[in-house]
Amino acid sequence: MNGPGGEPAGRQVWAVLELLDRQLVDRDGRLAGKIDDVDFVVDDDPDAPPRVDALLSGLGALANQIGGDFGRWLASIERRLAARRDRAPSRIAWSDVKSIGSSVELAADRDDLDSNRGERWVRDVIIDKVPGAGHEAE
Amino acid sequence: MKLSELLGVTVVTTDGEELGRVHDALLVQDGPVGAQGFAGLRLHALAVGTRSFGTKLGYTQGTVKGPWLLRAMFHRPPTLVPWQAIVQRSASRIVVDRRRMDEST
Amino acid sequence: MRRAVIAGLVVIVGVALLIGLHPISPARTLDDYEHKAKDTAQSVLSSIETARLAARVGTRGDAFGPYVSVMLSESDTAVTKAQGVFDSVQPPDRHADAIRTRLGVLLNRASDGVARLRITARRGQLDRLERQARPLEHLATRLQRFIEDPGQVGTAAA
Amino acid sequence: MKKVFGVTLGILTAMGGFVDIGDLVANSATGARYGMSLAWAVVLGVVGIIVFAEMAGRVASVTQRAVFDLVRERLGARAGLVNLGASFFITMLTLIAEVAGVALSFQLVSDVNYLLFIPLVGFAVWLVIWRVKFTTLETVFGLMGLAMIVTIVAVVQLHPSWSSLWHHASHPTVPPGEGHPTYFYFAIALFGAAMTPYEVFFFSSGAVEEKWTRSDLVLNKANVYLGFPLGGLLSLSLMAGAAVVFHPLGVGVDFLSQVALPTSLALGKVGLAFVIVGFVACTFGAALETALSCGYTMSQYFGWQWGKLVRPREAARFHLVVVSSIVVAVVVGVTAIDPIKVTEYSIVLSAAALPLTYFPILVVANDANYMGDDVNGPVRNAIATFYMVLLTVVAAATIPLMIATKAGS
Repeated sequence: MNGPGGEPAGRQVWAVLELLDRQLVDRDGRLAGKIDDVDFVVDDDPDAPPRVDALLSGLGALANQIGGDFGRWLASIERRLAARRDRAPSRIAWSDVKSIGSSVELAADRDDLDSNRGERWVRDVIIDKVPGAGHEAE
Repeated sequence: MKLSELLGVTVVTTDGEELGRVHDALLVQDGPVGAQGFAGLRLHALAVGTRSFGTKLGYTQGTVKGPWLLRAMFHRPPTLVPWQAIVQRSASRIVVDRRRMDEST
Repeated sequence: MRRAVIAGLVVIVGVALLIGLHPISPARTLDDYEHKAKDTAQSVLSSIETARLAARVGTRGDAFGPYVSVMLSESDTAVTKAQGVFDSVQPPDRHADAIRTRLGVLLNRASDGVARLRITARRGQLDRLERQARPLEHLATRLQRFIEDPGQVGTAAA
Repeated sequence: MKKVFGVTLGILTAMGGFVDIGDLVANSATGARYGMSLAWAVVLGVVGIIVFAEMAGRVASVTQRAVFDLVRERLGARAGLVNLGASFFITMLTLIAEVAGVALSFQLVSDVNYLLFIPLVGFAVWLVIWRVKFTTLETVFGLMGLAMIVTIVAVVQLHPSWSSLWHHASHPTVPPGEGHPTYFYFAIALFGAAMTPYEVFFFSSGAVEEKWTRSDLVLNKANVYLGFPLGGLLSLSLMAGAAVVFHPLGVGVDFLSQVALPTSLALGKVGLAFVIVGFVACTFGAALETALSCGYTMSQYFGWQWGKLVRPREAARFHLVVVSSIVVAVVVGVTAIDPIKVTEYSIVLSAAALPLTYFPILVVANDANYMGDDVNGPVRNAIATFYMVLLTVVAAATIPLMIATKAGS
């Protein structure tokens, strides 16, 4: 049971140390946010251990991590933004994960992730209007 | 269940002994292989202890060993509580059975 | 913890503003006044010596006109500012009045001398600067003497 | 080709980062006020920045993770955010000072009020970041900054009494009539000028931009061991020049123009031309670095795409942060706030904020899971721990000293 990267099965991963706050990288090598929380599925059978279902990324999950007044304020912004669309907070299904290392590599395209809406908005509304935005540097 | 819902929750035994708070979760990658050929992660145990700063840094888990001064300040070996040992779980409290803890470790 | 840090930053910014806005506070005693007089003399001496050096490199062809001109106008501004700040300090008694008169004469001369250099440099007459700066040497000596003993009376008469 | 010009990252970091408006002002001002008796603070700062930058560069080469990635990763979202706030504020303050520094340098050759140059400088900084390739930027400003070497020639040409300079430097004493708090306040300013955090943000992010890997660790060392000592040497020569020319006359350094005066006295117009080109290169290089660092720190905390490696539209939020920072710097700059004062505050606060970023880097440099065989060895760790303690002490002492000395006045 070896993964494509030669990962041995049964490898141990510390969730807080090795997953939380790590960098997400999309299939084209572009940076795609941080892991702000981890979602588990819990079976009905009380003895069956929970399994990682998805990685959560985005302002809402981050606000929850930060906590305090500032966290609540961030969360309220997130809620207001989220109210305009009916989508769940950005979930990255575990089946989309390719590897875990100093970053977590995904099989998904960054542009398909909900947590990158802000990036797309800034790109489309502001940066693309500036001449030279699509050029390589010289 | 989210990871953030586990972190910081107080852990007590059925005898009423307080073990500390949840600082980290040990996952084991032996689940079914997903679409990307990457195996799933199973929650194996919770790391429970009195101080949490060393957890984020990596001293608690033992992956960071130096420098001496920081290790001395932050290295607090956690109690590992296997998931199977949990008998009751709420948002603010996790109760574990001491006997089941010893069995599986 | 976050609140503590924010409070810390507010304190830092507050202190910075206070320090920035209030370089000199009112003098309560003669000692205090003497101290402020000395600091003023020191700062004006610094400006004069800078102006002399600027005049020297200007006349000897060791620097460009704009550079000399910038340095002289900065010195001029600094002298005027130091003079203004010192003038606004209330002298506590008659001894302080004497100090004020004595330093006032020196400050006026400094201000005149440096301003003249600035005007000459602006006109591009760099060759005249060194000669024009000559009186500042004597003034510098007198400021130095004042710094060493601001309370001394009598030599201030010109 | 890459290897030949590979050390330019170090030289740019050293020229635009080490020798920036903060060093120009701090070294000249202390040289004028204390002679060479605070030279030790520069040496302490140079060794410190070498230790810090070497670790950050090594971690970046091995893991592709720059400083603020690691800050977030090891301190978590909450403490990381506080850290981001402090670091961003100080980098912003430095950016204001550097933009004003470029403008002041132009004033020296034109006699046109520097305030008029500030918007132009801001636009130029943005344009270079928007359009020019990272390596080009590095090479041009790094090499142009080498003009500052003229300050070393100038010190030699001034024929100082070397033995007296050395005696002053090696037997530091607080001069009579000067208080201890002020002396140590200036020491902290020098230390902060040498170890400004953005230097390390920039250097480690630059290593990622240049796609350094484990095989480039030699390059990392070469950059660090060459660039920073060179920066330190230039700092000391600025200090020595001021010590020789200004200290005996009782002149205090309050303006950028005075910093060039020892060179002008010693080497005439040619020397002055070199030193002003050096000023422009160093301050402009530092303005680029600080503006980029504003973008780097925030993007790395939130995990946004950053860097000049990709087209601007691919790193939209990064470029938005950079351009906003430049706009803020220009707006604050044209309010005629005293740029030299801003500089002084920025370096002193830099010293106070250093442990925040140094600490996570030190931890990661010891993480065997991450670094493999390239973890810190025992000697490195001993030195690095010494600096950890020193930085903590400095950070704790800074604000009380700032208040007690009325910011060194």
